[in-house]
Amino acid sequence: EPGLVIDLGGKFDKSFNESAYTGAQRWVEDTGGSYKETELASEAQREQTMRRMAETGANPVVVLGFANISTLEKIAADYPETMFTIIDGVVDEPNVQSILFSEHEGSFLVGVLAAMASETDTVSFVGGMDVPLISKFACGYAQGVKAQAPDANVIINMTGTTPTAWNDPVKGGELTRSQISQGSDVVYAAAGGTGIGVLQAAADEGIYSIGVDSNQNHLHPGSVLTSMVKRVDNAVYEAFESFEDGNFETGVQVLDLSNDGVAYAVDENNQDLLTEDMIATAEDFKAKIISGEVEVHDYTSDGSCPAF
Amino acid sequence: MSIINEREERLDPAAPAIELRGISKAFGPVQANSDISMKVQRGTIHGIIGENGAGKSTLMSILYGFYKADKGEILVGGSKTEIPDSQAAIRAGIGMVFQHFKLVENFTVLENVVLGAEEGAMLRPSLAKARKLLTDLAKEYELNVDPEELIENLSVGHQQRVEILKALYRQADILILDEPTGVLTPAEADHLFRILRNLREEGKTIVLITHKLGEIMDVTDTVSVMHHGKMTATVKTKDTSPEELAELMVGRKVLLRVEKGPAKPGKVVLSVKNLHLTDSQGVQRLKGVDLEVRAGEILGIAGVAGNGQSALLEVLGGISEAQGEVSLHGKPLPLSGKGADGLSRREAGIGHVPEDRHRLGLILDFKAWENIGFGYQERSEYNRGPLMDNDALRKDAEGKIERFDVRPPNPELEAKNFSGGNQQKLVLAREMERLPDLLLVGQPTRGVDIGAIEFIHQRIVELRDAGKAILLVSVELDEIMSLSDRIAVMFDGQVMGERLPSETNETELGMLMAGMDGRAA
Amino acid sequence: MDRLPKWADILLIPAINLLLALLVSGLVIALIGENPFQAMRIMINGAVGSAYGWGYTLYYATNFIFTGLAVAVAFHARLFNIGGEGQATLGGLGVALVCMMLPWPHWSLALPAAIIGGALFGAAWAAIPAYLQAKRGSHIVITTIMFNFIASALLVYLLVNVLKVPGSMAPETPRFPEGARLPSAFEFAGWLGFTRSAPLNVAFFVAILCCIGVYYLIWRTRLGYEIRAYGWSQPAAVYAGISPYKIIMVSMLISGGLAGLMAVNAVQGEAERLVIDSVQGAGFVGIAVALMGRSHPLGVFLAALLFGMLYQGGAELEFEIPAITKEMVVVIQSLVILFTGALDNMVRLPVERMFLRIGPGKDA
Amino acid sequence: MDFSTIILLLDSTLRLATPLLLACLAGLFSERAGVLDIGLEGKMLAAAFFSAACAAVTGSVWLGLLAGCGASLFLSVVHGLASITFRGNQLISGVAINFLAAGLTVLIGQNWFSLGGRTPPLAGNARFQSITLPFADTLEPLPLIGPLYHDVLSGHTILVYVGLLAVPLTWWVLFRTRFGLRLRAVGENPGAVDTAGVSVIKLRYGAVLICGILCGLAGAYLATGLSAGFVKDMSAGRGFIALAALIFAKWRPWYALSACLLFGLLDALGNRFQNAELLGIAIPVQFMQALPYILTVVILAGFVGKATPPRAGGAAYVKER
Ligand SMILES: Nc1ncnc2c1ncn2[C@@H]1O[C@H](COP(=O)(O)OP(=O)(O)OP(=O)(O)O)[C@@H](O)[C@H]1O
Ligand SMILES: Nc1ncnc2c1ncn2[C@@H]1O[C@H](COP(=O)(O)OP(=O)(O)OP(=O)(O)O)[C@@H](O)[C@H]1O
Ligand SMILES: [Mg+2]
Ligand SMILES: [Mg+2]
Repeated sequence: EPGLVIDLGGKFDKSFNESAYTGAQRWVEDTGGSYKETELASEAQREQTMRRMAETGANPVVVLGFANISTLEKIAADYPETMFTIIDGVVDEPNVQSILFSEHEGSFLVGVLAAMASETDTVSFVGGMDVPLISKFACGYAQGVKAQAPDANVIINMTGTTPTAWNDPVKGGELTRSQISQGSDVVYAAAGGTGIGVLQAAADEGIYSIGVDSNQNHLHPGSVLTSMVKRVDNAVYEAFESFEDGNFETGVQVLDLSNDGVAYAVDENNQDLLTEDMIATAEDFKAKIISGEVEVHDYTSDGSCPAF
Repeated sequence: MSIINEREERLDPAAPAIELRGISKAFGPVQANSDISMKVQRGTIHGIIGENGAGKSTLMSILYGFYKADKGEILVGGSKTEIPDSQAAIRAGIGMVFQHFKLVENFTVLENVVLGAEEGAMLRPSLAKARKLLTDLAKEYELNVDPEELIENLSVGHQQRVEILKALYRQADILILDEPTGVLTPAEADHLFRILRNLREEGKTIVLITHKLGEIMDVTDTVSVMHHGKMTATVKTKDTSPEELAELMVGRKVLLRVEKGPAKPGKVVLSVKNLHLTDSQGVQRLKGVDLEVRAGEILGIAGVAGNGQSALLEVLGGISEAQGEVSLHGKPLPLSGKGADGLSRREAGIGHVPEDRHRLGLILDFKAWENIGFGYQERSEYNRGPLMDNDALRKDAEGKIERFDVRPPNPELEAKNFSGGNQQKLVLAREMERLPDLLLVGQPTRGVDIGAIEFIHQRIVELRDAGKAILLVSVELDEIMSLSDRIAVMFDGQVMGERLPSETNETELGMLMAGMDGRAA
Repeated sequence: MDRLPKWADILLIPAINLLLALLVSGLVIALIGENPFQAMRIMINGAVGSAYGWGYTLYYATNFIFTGLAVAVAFHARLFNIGGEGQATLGGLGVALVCMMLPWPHWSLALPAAIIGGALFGAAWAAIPAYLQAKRGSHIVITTIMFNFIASALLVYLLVNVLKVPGSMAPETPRFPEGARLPSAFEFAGWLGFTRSAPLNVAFFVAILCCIGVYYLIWRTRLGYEIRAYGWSQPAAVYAGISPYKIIMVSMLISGGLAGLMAVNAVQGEAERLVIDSVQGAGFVGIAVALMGRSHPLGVFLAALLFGMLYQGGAELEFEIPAITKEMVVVIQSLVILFTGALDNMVRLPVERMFLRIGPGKDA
Repeated sequence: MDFSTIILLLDSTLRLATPLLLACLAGLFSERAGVLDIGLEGKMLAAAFFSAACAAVTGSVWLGLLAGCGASLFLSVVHGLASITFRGNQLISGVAINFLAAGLTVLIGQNWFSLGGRTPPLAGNARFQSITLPFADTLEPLPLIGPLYHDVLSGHTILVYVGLLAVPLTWWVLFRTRFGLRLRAVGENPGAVDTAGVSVIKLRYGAVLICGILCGLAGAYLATGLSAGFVKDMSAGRGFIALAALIFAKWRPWYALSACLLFGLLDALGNRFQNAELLGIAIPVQFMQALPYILTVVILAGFVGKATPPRAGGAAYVKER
């Protein structure tokens, strides 16, 4: 029976965790199987929760988020029989599968779309907690904007530096309004629960927003330009399924544009917002990135960004 | 006045203003009042005396609806009246002036007077109306106070007038005063009694609680004596004497005068020159005090509370910092910074019985034995390395408790469980038994009943006779006159003059205390 | 207070309070649609039903002993230290620096050094509010709350910009070197059935030593005498020559130091690295622990054990019953604080009356 | 900084100051009556949750407001029981209430909506809509006044104006009515009030209940005005900042307005100039985030000496003669 440890923020964060949860649910629907699920109570209870999951005999155990790296490094060896999957991080143990996403590439594409949708040539970004991963989103986004509109202005704000920054929609809304006052007319939120405030403010003020992780297009149809979806659901589904099939592979796997691990979402809620021209341009860039013709810089590789 | 008319109709003019029947009240195991009956006739001043804890305040608080009696009934003007709360007492025409005034310090006189007796939901009309009434009352009873002044700027005497005005504004016919003269100057006390007599002329009824037999003899028409929660006697004042009252109160003969031989002053122990103190609010509390105390004498400092005596004791006791020169046995004492604290003063040989035993002298939640080391906690006899030697403290406490007749003689009891007089004895034992070269004593008998007063006075005189210097601060002129070998009078942060007890009288001291040169008058 | 026998004051009343708190908690669980009795069974079983449970229960209890003692010491001086959270956070920084600074050959050397580091940093964080209270009269409740916020911002800054492993995403330090890691219960008491996973470690014994130390400090030393005197009456303390400045500073420094020591358990003992929010509310739990324990070390120990059980049991509960989230523990905790701390008289007065009726005039 | 930036900053200031202001006035009533309340935070949070939850279910923001005030009032009554009736420690009661609200809101939220403690997002009538003040458009072209009126003052939700009006109202109640006189007296010397024949208990409960209503408004504004729904811990320390503002304001209504505007401005500045530089050195974001807290400490250290709190604050009233 596989196990899923939902990270801080909860499984209904409309974002990262929810996506993982959806993947697990889809697996249940498709296979009729069942899985164990638990939610992390606090930062410091990671280890306890993870061990608890391993000790119930769940296999494989999927943990979500980079914050679990060091804990998993510590405990993986204690449960050699248990397979672990970590998303958004690399743990170099024989029984761990590490899954990375190329968020910078996906962000690049929504950046291109943002630049095309913007009439003021000013777009913005609201991040959650100020960590390198979020800078990776911001950096890819900024590169995409600049690639399409080299003179465009990209305003980048982080909500905060503590985990509460994932959960402060009021602040997110204020940051958005502040960005709007500086001319922004497209805002990209990579901020967990805070993003809800960002999208709300964008909808209230009549500008475009871009969602993240899950497809958030439905939250404010007509205002959410698109969402940079990160197929965590696929990763979870894949981990569960491959283990049942005996195909579980440890080691690092990267989910990127080429395998649809990241993408911009198009659905009935936003198809009127994205023009054919926009989609064509985005698809063009996507092909170039996959082929290597356009290289998107990864902020986390060296801690800097050419587009900032 | 509608309330008045309504009240008049109910009243039987011949009936006593107040009649209590079989009032009992217990606080847990303490029977504060048991089966008390009492009558107070209309238009009289009725005194109540009794030892500390006899139950006087409790009885009056029941009358004012502050406490609810366990048993018994109250008749006001001949008709039975339920008094569940103060509002009811006020409606029944009863007003009360508490020992600790119930005034809002940062409100004006006017606001304090109308508080709780406003005319309507808006403030302005009430205040306007009260202002007018206040002027009338002031004229009628010599109760002059500026209605717009803040309470905190008023002297105690004036604050007391505000309390009386409050009661009158509420149309009280019966006025209860609990130990009203404790903090007044003789002049203020005289004024108060004049007011009380005026009120009596107007047909008002007054109940007066006091420990001072002189006042009883002076103003009351009848007097009741309480003992251990019971009413033991009620007599006409003109038919009794202070001695008889004292005996009724305590249950034995009491010396009302201090027995002491002449002083044999020795070398100067304490010398104070040009002492200045400005407190944290920027008020100058001492403005150049000079005085000397010699070995084997008691220097009494008279003065109205708040004229710098407390500040003087606090500076000498190391509680407040000041400027000037103070020396003990010729050696200068630091007045600020290092060495200007209570511990160093005790090291230097100064004992200090503070004015306010509750606030300063004791930790009420410490046991008696812990309090015995209080202020001496660094003495080697109480210490073993970094640890306190609790056994030594206990042993010391037992001895002191026995010699000072602290009751109950139980060192394990927390200080708050001793009565006021016994708490005072604990402090005195601690500060006096070390035979300090200089003893600072503030208000040694405030609120203490006459039995304990006698004991405390004897001890102070004994210490003097052992050749120690004693600086006594008291607002009781009687006490100053009878204990001191020399008297200094303080007014407005300065020493107004020094007198020998044999060569002065209360009138002269009273003038000095009011800032006037007694001799000129 | 004198109307009650001591055992009633120390045991009976807290027990009734606790019962009321649990009763209301049970009500909340029932309202959520779960079975409170089953929940209670899971909690108790999870907390003390196995060596695994004990390993966590005692680990949490160790945290709470430190923070509880911290609140208790300050409380004897009538200082309400709500800053345990921030002080423990900084203590974590101190412990982490000590552990990473030197190549420790053996834990027995690293432990004393970490104790000093944690205590010093915790004390330093308490020093500023203490100073402001002593010299400027700034309300220590507010300043310590503010310092909790500031501490977390400071720690995040350091973790993100200074202490983080380069290239790593998570704002946390690298794991401490082998020589700085403390023996866990598995190592020193494996024969009791503790497994490798038990976070309980030798810091537990440090906590017990601290209990004894605080007892001596408060009731046996001169400093403790002075702290208590100051706590009961500040003017009287001045009269006795006790410097308020000294007492405020010293008691807050000790308090902060004790809070900082929590990091020895949580950071050095358990996580073996410094993460964001290593304190996870233990600073606040300390308030409840000190209140329930009547600021007495033995009481603090027992209350900490209780809260340790609550935490561990709560974690199990959350695991077993998905509908119950981690916030349930917060609710129970708040109810315990409410009933033992604020609504104490609701139970005390009737109990006092009852005792008066059975044995009148016992202590009077 | 150009004019339009300033206008936008002020606009943001007003929005961010409103919850602080309402909470601060709430604290003012309570503390003026002698009941300390560090549970403002928890009451706001509870009100935020219940207003959002009720608005989400009924679709009416007004019912939501009612529910929010109800929740806040409930906690006020708990605080009143603890600190007035049972004479418990007021600080401890406040701490407990903060925890209780933090836990219960998420627990109940999860139970009702299964959204991880969040409420569903609010839209349409389930949120407070912004109001355009009369003549806003007419006056807009005027220099200075126009933008100030049109962009700063106009265009907020009703609760912002309620907050602003609450300031003079509070002043009037406190200093011009019988109730205010008694309320201030009970915070200074409850003994005086009691002996004057007025019930201390009732007065204090009255103050605590008013505090509850105002906290309810503050919380409802957070969830249904400033944002569109509840998320856990959304009060984010505002209750504590409001307390600091109260001390800064020396317990006076008009000063409270200025103090809250100041804190609101700080917050707005922090949002607007997140990556600030001073003398060429980049100021860490963390510093900007912590600035309100640091400033609170500085203000407390610098000013509280001059501010005397109500004298009977923090102590339960026990009759003594
Ligand atoms: N609130 C109370 N709780 C418990 N006991 C009380 C309370 N008030 C008074 N007592 C006790 O009741 C008894 C009578 O007290 P009361 O104050 O009436 O005496 P008193 O005659 O006014 O004394 P004093 O002359 O010192 O003012 C005392 O033993 C006192 O300790
Ligand atoms: N709150 C109380 N609870 C229980 N017993 C009390 C209480 N207050 C006083 N007592 C008891 O009542 C007795 C008398 O105390 P009381 O307060 O009347 O002293 P007092 O002489 O009036 O003090 P003071 O001189 O300071 O006014 C003491 O023996 C004390 O143990
Ligand atoms: Mg009395
Ligand atoms: Mg008395």
